[in-house]
Amino acid sequence: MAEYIAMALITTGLIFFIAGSIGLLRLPDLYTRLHALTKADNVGLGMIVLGLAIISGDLITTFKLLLVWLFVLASSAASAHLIAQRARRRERGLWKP
Amino acid sequence: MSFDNLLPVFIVMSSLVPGVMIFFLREGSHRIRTLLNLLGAFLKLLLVGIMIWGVFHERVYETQFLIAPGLEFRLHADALSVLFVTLSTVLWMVTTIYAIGYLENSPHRSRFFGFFSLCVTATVGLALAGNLFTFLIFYEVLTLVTYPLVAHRGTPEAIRGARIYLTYTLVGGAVLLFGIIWLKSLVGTVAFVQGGILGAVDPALYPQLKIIFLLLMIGLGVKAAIVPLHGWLPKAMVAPAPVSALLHAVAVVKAGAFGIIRVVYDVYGVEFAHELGLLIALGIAASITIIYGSLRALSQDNLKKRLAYSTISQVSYIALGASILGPVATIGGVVHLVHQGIMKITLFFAAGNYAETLGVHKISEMDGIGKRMPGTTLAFTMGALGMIGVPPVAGFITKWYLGVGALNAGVGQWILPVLLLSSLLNAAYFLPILYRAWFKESQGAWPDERIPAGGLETHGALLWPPIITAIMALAVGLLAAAPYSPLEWVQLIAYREYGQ
Amino acid sequence: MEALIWTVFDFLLITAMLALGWSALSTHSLRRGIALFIAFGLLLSLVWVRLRAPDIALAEAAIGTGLTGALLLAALRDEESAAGAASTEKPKNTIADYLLIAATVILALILGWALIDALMNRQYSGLANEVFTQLDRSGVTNPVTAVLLNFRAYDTFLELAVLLVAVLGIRSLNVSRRPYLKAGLVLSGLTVWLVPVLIVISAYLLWVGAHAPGGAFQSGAVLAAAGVLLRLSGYHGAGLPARIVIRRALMIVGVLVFAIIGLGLMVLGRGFLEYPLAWSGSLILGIETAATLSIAVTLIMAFLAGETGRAGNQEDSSC
Amino acid sequence: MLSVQMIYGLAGVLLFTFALRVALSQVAFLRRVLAINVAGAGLFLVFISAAYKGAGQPADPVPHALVLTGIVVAFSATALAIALARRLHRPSDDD
Amino acid sequence: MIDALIWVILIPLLGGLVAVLFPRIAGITGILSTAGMVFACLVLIKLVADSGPQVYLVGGWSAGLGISLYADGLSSLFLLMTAMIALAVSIYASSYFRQSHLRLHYWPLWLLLLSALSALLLASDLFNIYVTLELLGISAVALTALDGKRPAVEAAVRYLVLGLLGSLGFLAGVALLYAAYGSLDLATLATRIQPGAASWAAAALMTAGLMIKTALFPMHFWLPPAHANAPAPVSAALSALVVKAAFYLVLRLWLDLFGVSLSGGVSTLIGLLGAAAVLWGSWCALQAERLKVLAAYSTVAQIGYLFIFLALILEMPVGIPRDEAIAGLMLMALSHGFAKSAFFLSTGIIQQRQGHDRIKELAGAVQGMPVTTFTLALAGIALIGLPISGAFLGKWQLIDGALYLHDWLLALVVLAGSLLASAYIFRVLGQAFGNSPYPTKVLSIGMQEIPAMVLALIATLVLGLASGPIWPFLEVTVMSGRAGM
Repeated sequence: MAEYIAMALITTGLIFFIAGSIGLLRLPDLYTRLHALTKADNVGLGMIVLGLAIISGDLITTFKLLLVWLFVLASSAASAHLIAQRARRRERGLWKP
Repeated sequence: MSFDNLLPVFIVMSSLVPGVMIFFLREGSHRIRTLLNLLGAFLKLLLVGIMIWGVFHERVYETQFLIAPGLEFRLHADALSVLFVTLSTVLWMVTTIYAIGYLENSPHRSRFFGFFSLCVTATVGLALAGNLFTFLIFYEVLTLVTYPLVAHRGTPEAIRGARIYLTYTLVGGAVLLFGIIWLKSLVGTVAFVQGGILGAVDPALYPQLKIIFLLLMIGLGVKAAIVPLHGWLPKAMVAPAPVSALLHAVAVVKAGAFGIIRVVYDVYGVEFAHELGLLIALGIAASITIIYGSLRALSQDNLKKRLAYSTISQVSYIALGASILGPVATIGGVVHLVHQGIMKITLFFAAGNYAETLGVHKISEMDGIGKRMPGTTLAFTMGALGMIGVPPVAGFITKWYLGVGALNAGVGQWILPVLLLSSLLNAAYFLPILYRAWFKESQGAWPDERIPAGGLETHGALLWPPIITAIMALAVGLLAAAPYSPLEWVQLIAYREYGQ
Repeated sequence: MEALIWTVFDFLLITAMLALGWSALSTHSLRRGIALFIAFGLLLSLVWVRLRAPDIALAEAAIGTGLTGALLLAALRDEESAAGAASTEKPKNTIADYLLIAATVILALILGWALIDALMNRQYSGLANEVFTQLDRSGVTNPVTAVLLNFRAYDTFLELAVLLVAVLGIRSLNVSRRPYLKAGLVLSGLTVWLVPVLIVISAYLLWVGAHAPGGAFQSGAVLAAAGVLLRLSGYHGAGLPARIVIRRALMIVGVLVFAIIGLGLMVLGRGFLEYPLAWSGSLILGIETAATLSIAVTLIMAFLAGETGRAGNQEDSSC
Repeated sequence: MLSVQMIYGLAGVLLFTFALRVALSQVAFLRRVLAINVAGAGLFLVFISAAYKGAGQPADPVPHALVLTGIVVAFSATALAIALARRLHRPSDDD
Repeated sequence: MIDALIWVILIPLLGGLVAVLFPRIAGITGILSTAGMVFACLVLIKLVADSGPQVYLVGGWSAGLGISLYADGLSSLFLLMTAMIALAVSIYASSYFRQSHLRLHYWPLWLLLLSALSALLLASDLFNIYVTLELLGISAVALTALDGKRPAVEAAVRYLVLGLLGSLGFLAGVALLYAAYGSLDLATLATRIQPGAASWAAAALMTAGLMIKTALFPMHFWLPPAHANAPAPVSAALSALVVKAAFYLVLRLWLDLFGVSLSGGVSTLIGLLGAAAVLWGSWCALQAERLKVLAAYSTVAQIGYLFIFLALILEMPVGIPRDEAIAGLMLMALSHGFAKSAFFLSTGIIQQRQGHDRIKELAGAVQGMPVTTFTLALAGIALIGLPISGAFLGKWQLIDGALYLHDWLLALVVLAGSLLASAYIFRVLGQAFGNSPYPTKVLSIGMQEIPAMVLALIATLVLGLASGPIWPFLEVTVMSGRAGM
């Protein structure tokens, strides 16, 4: 049973990743790309982590996995912010509809 | 190591050590310098005296140690080397005295006398060399230490002359090196042995041996100034007179001639060389050089240039003697080693005096110089007559023995004409000088008279050496038959060589 | 079935890696090239994991990619700032280039052939067996650490020396750079929050190295990362101690401790670095601790390029 | 017959030679440095793939250790190279 | 006692650490530790002479699993040369850098470079050799760039890139050999290696990589700028020791590893490259306008001689002639090491005195310093290979060997090279005979002039006349060495 839930979670996570990547490639300007990337990937990673945690089933590993997720969240958030800020300062690549 | 083993080393050291010490003397301290020079010279003379006595009584003086497998540093005293050592020692001593006078208060004397001593060291070393390897070492060292002497004046032409000299001699050295290594790789040894070392060589190697002989002759011929390898010699005339004297009479040119004798007699062995037909070639080259040198000498107005070309021709008598089979010619050739040295050094001393005292460099300026400088001119005359071969001066003996030797060897029909012609030429380029010097009236003032007339005609240190050597030149001629005279000694050499 | 999946995976991985490596070197903009190089490095560490080399994966991610990438970017920053330092690249496709390409193709063929030859008929299996038979005499259970710090400790010793020499050279050049401006709230917040964590992690890596992937280099790299982070968010000293003497001491402490332990053992009548079995575990840990410090400091200073904040001080530069 | 060692090893060879080509051709200094790093990575790949012993048993640790050393050495060289480059770009030059 | 092997490496390394920590006493530390090196080397030589080649298992693990150090005649002689030159250079440098702030960086790098050299000369494990190569290369580059002037830094950049490429080639070879024969220990590999694609490719890659590092023509172009723009003590070390260390590895690999099983066409190629290097290097030296450039190109030429030697040795069957050729090579390398370092040190003195080293304008300078001029002359004689110098005996062996193999071309190249060498040396010495006034002092800067002169004397008189013991020493310790194991 748990197996299947895990599988499902991981698969959805992967789908989110794919979505994020497509967004990165397709979206018109930097901010939207950032948006796609961060959102999708963080959620996707979260789901994968969850799935893996279920599979592993022991606490330490789960804890480590969670840590990994948190770190990624923090760093991606920060880096996204920095990138956006830099772009903002240069006022370039903004999408005019 | 007994004294006998060390004697050759001592003889080499006796000028090496003072030389090195002189380098580190301050320029000002010429008293110490002179002292060192003379001390070295006397010590060397003493040691050589011992060696002469010993060799005459068949004692063996030999120093040897292995530098590398198969490469042996060997100093060895046989009759021939003693002859050359004596010559260079005596003449070095005279020249040193001369040079002290000549270079009085001129710059860089420490450098000059340092290299001067090293120069004679190298000469003595190659005289005592016991094999071609050792010989080569000193041969190259000689090149290196004479270069600064030639360049001493530091004028652009001096440096240019020195560079030309260096180019010739270094190329010669390289050729010699190649020949020696080749020879060694063929026969395994390059030691000097009376009668040669190639007696029992496989005939298949003869062609190679001929090439090697050619290489060796080229390598030695450069220093011996055999045409067409003589180009450096007139250029090297820029050197100070004592240097020219030493180069022509003792060190460089003689080193080449001595090497030729060594190779012909003690490496190839004169009979073997004859078999290979190498002697003829050498003889022809020598003859050409003799004639060519004399011819060129005729046309020189610069006194030292004329003497230089006469050297070219005179030194080849030695090669000529070596190229004729038979003891008599050998005697003629080898004894000329000494005779030419004494006579030529006299001539150069005299020329130097003319230049130093009166600033006379050209023959055309020499009219009536005999009255102004009788002593010097007398010496000059003696040397010149000797060169021409007028009995009883030394030169005559050489030519006599060469002639007789040629006849014995059955090559008289072309050697005699050569001798005759060259003697005529010698007369043709020396007698006019003597005539001007003695019988013409001087045309007024001398070019650059440094020492006023009256009193001694020039510095004692400049005057006595030529007179002494002139007397020697006469003496070796007159007393040729006396025991220990060069001739006697050379006969000893020749008969030991031919095993009679 | 599974084997097939693996093969497919291998091919995908290799293709991706090669593609990234290729494009990293052949894109026109250096900046993009560096970015791609970093991505390439990350993929490479995936390859290391695939080839069962987790230690290398860690080191690659931390040093080979992380720090090198940071260095390259920093250098690029300077180059762009320096006037007229535009990348001087000749137009491609001259004859020479074609010749070069031909030469390298041939080289590739030869090498490939040689490698296949080597792998096809190798009679000697390498040193794995010896390592595993001697492992319990090495004082640690992680074979890589055993090789690094016991069997081939001498190499590691010299390697620390290499690092030291490099940083000494960098120091001697003392190049000073435009300082980074003070970081905004977010970054400095992140820094303040992250640096302690990084320190803890590096300590963990150091300790775990004895029996699991990890060890001095990985942990030193993480520590250095903390320093770089500090530097990027505008802390001049990058967390290095202010006193020059201490910096110097930290720079050399790795090599020094290594040497001292080696010599101490020689004094005790053993060979250089010949640990007695009883102590080897603790000795190795000691060496690794010292090495970690040195590595961290060295890496940070390499990143700072010997700059001190007191720029242009010729007589006595960073430390 | 293409074993894992082989494909990864050959990939390493490819990487090495290609990077070598870039390093030898006329490119900006930083790119050269980049190329040398990639080439090194290629060699490391050859080492590690040769050390791989299949899914079952653990790999040969010695090449792993060597590569770890190699990575650090490569980093040192890179750091020095970059410092030199910076020195060249330093505005106040030839003091 | 056998610890001498490790001490030779550790002494300079510890000295380097001290120099980092306490710059104040760096100079004296440098002199002391190099003196210690000399002592350790003498002990080692004694050891090798008495009881043959020495093996030291670092960490006590058997070679193969662990790393072993190996000292035989070849390595110990190279070591002794390194240590002696290092001592002289250190004394020189302590005065050369007295005024400059560079000393702060010079000493640590210099001492670590020395330990790298010792480690390299003693290494007998392929990967260990790689590490030492990098240690050596990186410290050498850092030293080259020591005075941050633009030409020096540019030269250093080029030097570094080529050095890295060289080490990459070497490492590739190591990878192949390990993949094929599963060991890194030279002795073990020597027993396992067989002809085959892997061995050949490895040999080619490693040799090529090392050829870059030793600047064999046509991979020499990085050398002149690097050696001509570094500070004099550094140039001396680079030209005399660093380049030669790479050559030593080539020699080591071919004598102990590849030469055993692989042979054939390579020697011809190596010989031709060597010949080209001799001629081209000498020719460029003849054209050079600066003294240090001249010296650098002459190094290119000298490396050529060593490779000609190697080519002959590879041709020769094991036996007396081969042993003598090896000894001759050794002598050549040693005397070049001493002579070239002396030459560079003297050049440094002139440069400091004059502010430049343009040959045409040296006249006054050369005469102002008789001792330095004397040193230049002695070193020059050794570089030309005239008697009485070690190089003369070396060249003798070289020509002898060439004739032994009926290789006339090489013999003639050697002669031509010597003549070119004398041309460019006397181009400099010719300046010594202007008429500028004679110096009042014979010795001007003792701390710098005396070490240089001593080196030059070793290169000429000592190696030329007293090199007798070297030959049996080498024959005992090299030929009976690894190849047999």
